Amino acid sequence: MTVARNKTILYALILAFTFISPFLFPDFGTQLATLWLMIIVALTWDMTGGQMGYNSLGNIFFYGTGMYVAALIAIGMVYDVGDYTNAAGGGIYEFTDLQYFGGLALGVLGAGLFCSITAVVIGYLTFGLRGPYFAIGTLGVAIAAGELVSNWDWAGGGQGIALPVYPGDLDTGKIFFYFLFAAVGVGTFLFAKWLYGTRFGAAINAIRDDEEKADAMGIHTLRYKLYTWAMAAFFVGMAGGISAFQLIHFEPLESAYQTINLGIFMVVCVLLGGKGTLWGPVIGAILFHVFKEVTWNYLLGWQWVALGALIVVTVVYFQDGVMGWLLHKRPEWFGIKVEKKVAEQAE
Amino acid sequence: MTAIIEVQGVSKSFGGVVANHDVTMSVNSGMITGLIGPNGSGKTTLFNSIVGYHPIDAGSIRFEGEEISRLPVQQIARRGLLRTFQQTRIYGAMNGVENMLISLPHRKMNIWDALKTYTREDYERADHLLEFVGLYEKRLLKSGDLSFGQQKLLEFAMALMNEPTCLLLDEPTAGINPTLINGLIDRLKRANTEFGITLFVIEHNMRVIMNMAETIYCLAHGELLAQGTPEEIQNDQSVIDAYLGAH
Amino acid sequence: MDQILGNIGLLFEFPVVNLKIILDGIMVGALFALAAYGLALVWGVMNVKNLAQGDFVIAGGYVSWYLVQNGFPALLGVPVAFVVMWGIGWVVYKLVISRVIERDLFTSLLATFGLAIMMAQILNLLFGSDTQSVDLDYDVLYFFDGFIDVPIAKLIGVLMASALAAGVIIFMKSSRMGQAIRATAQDARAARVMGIDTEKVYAFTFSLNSAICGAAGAIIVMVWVIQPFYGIAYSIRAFVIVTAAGLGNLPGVIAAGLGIGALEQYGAHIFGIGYQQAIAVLLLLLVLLIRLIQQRRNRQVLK
Amino acid sequence: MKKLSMLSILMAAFSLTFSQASLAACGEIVLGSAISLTGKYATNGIHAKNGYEYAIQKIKENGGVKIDGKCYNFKVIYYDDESKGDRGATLAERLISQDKVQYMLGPYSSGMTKAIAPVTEKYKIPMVEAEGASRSLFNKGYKYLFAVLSTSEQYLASAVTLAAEMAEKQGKKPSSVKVAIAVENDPFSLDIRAGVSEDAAKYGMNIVIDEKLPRDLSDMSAILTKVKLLKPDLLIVSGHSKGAATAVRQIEEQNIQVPMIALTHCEAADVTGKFGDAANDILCSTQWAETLAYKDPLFGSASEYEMGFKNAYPEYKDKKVPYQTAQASAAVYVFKDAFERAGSMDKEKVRAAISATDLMTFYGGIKFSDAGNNIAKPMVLRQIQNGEYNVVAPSAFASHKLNWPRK
Repeated sequence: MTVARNKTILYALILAFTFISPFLFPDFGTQLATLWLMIIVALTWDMTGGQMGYNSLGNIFFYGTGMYVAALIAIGMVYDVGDYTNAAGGGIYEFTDLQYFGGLALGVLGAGLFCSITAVVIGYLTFGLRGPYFAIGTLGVAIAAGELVSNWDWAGGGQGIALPVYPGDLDTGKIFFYFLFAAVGVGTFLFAKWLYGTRFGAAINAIRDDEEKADAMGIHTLRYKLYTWAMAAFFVGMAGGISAFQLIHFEPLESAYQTINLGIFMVVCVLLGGKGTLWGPVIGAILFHVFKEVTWNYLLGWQWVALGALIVVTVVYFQDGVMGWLLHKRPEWFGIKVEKKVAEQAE
Repeated sequence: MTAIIEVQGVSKSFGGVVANHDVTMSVNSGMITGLIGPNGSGKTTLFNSIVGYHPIDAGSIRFEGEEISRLPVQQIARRGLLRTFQQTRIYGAMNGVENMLISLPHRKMNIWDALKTYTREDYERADHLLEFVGLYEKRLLKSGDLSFGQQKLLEFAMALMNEPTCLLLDEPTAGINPTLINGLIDRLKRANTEFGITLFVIEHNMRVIMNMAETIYCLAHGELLAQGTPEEIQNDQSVIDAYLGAH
Repeated sequence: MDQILGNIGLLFEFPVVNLKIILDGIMVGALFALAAYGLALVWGVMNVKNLAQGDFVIAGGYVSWYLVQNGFPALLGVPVAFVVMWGIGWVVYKLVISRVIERDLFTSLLATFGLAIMMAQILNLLFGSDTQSVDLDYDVLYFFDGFIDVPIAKLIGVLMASALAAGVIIFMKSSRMGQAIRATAQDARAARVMGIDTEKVYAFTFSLNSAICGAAGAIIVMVWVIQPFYGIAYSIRAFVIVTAAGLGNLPGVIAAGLGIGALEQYGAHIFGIGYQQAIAVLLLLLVLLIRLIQQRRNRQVLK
Repeated sequence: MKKLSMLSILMAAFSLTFSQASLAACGEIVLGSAISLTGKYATNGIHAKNGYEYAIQKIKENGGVKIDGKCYNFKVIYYDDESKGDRGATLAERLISQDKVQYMLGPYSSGMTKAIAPVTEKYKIPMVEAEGASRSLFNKGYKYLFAVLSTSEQYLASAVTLAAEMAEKQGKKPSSVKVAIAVENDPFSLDIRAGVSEDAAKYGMNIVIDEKLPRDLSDMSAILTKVKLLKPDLLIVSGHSKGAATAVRQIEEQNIQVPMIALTHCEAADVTGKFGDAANDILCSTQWAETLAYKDPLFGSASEYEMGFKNAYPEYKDKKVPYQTAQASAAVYVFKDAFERAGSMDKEKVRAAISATDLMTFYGGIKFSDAGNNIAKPMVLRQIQNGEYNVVAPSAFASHKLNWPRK
């Protein structure tokens, strides 16, 4: 009982903090929004990587695709996309408030849905690959997508796309994007929490632990893998869509399909926090983001060496992450609860 | 009496080594069928061919009248034809109850069923079956810590949880304490009669198989040597020779 | 679309273009094959999938470039890069690789990815992000009215690559260490039982891989240009080749390397070189897909 | 004796602190800049940063910025944008909202400027940039963005004109000229391509090759093979430093004979130093050349700037000072001038003063259009003749005659 109450209080506190933090630290609005982005991509990476055992290095594909889909929907609803992207040479395009917010809403949702569908298509081709082949295959998909989009003139090609600026004043805009990210982030978290408690969640864990056995038990392994990736892609795609509007201008290789940037950060976040746990990705994302924002700008050039070293050290020496370490050091925090839950329900 | 599994002229070789040659047999619905043979006679290869672990070179395998020799493992399993492993495979990091719950027949669920949390009935069924194999006391232990015999029982219980039409058991008594074997025979028989599951069993222990099976096939050097009731097999000179020759 | 058709038309209008493309492809492919062979070695022997492969290549290139900057002859760069990268490979093995061998495969993949990021940035800090090259001042041979050009530097590069490959083959076949490496690749535990010091074999194999890459890089800097961030391009190609050819199959690796070099050049000619990276990656995906379909026919998956 | 020396040391120390105090009496104006120190733009990012720092030092030595009788010195907060647009935008945001920077210097490259400009515009922060030439920056109605350099469509357009003139001299029609274009797939080079194709279309020229170079370019022989087959009269290559280096090397190697070859970033890639004679007769567009007759009171003439800069940064001793550095210095100079004319630290007043800039500098004239681009300075085209960069176009600035055809 008290455990449950403590938990409720904890969640309430976190939620309250989520709400007031942009007002508490107005200067850090953008960084806080980015923190939510990191949490979203880490949580969704863990859906396949940690919970299902499929370590994708290409989840960034959905982020980039989400950006493009959202932008193209928002623009396409008002103007001809080809003309708009061609306007690198001239012409100013105006968006009314309704067009802006309507485009944003439909664009972000559309991005999520589109990414889900592409996840199913790509997954159908790649889920036959196991272990490192899957990682390399998905990395290949992300790289190829970036290269192809950068040659796609209709969608801006190497120039990228410039979206309209948030109408209304600055600080509202910042808070607006913060809450968009926070909403998707909280949604992702609650979704993951619920999902891992279902039969489906147990089945994907079974796929992670021994896929051959899961096959032999008649679990629809391929179908479940596709669903899981599609769910993950939905949230990442939405996050990408929001990013497109927040960044205003983005281009294919460095901001959309940024394979060795965000694409690898999300994996590091999860490993840092603890793979295959609900809170691990969240904790990892916070740790990583804070580390990065605090140290990054003072290392002037050395930050990528530091990042590489961080990856190597985490992977080699600290692969179980914070949650794994806690699990080892304080098993009673986890073990007792788990047994009790099962025992309660079993009665 | 209808045949649920029909194996027709199946051949399989690995490189130059012939593991099965022109094997024909059938497993009758609702019965317990045994498969015996000396070591290396191709029993497990035949099992693997049936459940789809590798392609076969020639012949046909039918399950409930449908050709399955080209299907992959999971599609065959989803038709209700399940197997246990000679080297047991359970989820070592999970406890017994979790292992049982994983084994719910996902093939009978649509996605919305799968997205439900476990129901009270699920837990009850799990407990019931764990009790059936005698593991109720140990149900909350990490399965990886159980003894080999207990893991074997757990795998059997998991297979029952899955409500298969037909179950292929690869040496269910190997590694099990001899004093428990009688109990196991009893449970296998009850699984057959109470749950109506057709059993197809590879077994080395002659006493076990003679006690249990209605029909027995004997393989030697990859070929079918004999078939018949336990009495017929026991008295078949070629079977005796094969076993003696193997020793 | 018109442009693509036009480019294909050129291939038929001037058949000699095909020869030129194939020659270019073979030269590129020979160097890809070297990096890929190193990868196949490490992958096969210690089951480490090294994503930093390309960065070892680039690092070797910088070693050679640095020598030339300091007045040494360019051809000396290849053996020196071999030796220096041997040392660096050994250090990397001791610090990182030795701790990931026994772990799952994603660990080695990610650890070497981290390594790749680190190496690229260190090279950038040491040598700047400019493209660098070593000019050999050798002549260029021309054929077909000057249409086909074969720079002697490239010829030397291909010869050196072949010599290196031959050396490695002979070494693997005849030396004790080579035999120990092959035994370890077959079954590490059995090799240990037989008294082979597998730890030493692993260290040696990884250093050898690094040295081969370094030498390849030293050749590349004489023939093309290098830049700290080019590593990933070579890593991807190495993976394509090894995936296509399989492990422990040197003739296969060489054939796949040359083939992929030529395919890439054809792709660059037909679609434009803007698609070069995309073509390499799509080739990887294609190879994976083909392997997957093969495996599915065997009721297996690709692992 | 001992006491005396002690005393003299003390006095020396005093006078030192005193003089430092008098220096410190100058206030500080903080500028912010996200610049590429790592990633693909790092070479040129560092050129630009050195340009900023040199100008700041020079202003300090010459008594600082005088606002309302008080003196100020510039100080820049740099962050490394890693050559990544989204990083640049985040850092601009950080400079403005956390470091409270009121004035910005631009990043390197059009792409980065494109990513940052919406942010500075949002916060109404005046940004004087020196490295973003894409004209897509100047059609967005930005009010706080000012660029001291000429826009990128002008970079190689004069090469097209030159090719047309040469064709006429040969008694051929300009429309008979065949053009081959190979540009990197990034905003800057795509703009160059747009400029060239527009100008070529004006003359009715035929564009026979139109390809994009990948960002990780190391081999462009596929394009050069086509050049051999299709024999264009003008070859345009633009791809920052690596494009220039790769092009010069492989043009020599494959023995490409095109009457006119025009590149960007020759100086930044140091093609003469690296490839020697192979670079001869190649045309290079430049924003600025040290041989031009521009002059200002702070830096002196263009050539004096070059010498002063080489003294301050000895690593440039054997190279050309790239124009990326010169224009960065000019951007700082624009700020100094605007602050002094505004006579105030008020952001809006400074913006108005920048917008009204009409200045002659060592880098050329600087006068901003309403859109914020500099309209007082032309691009020049230099040809590498025997290892020297000589201005050959436009004719008003030309010091040497064009060598045509090449080789």
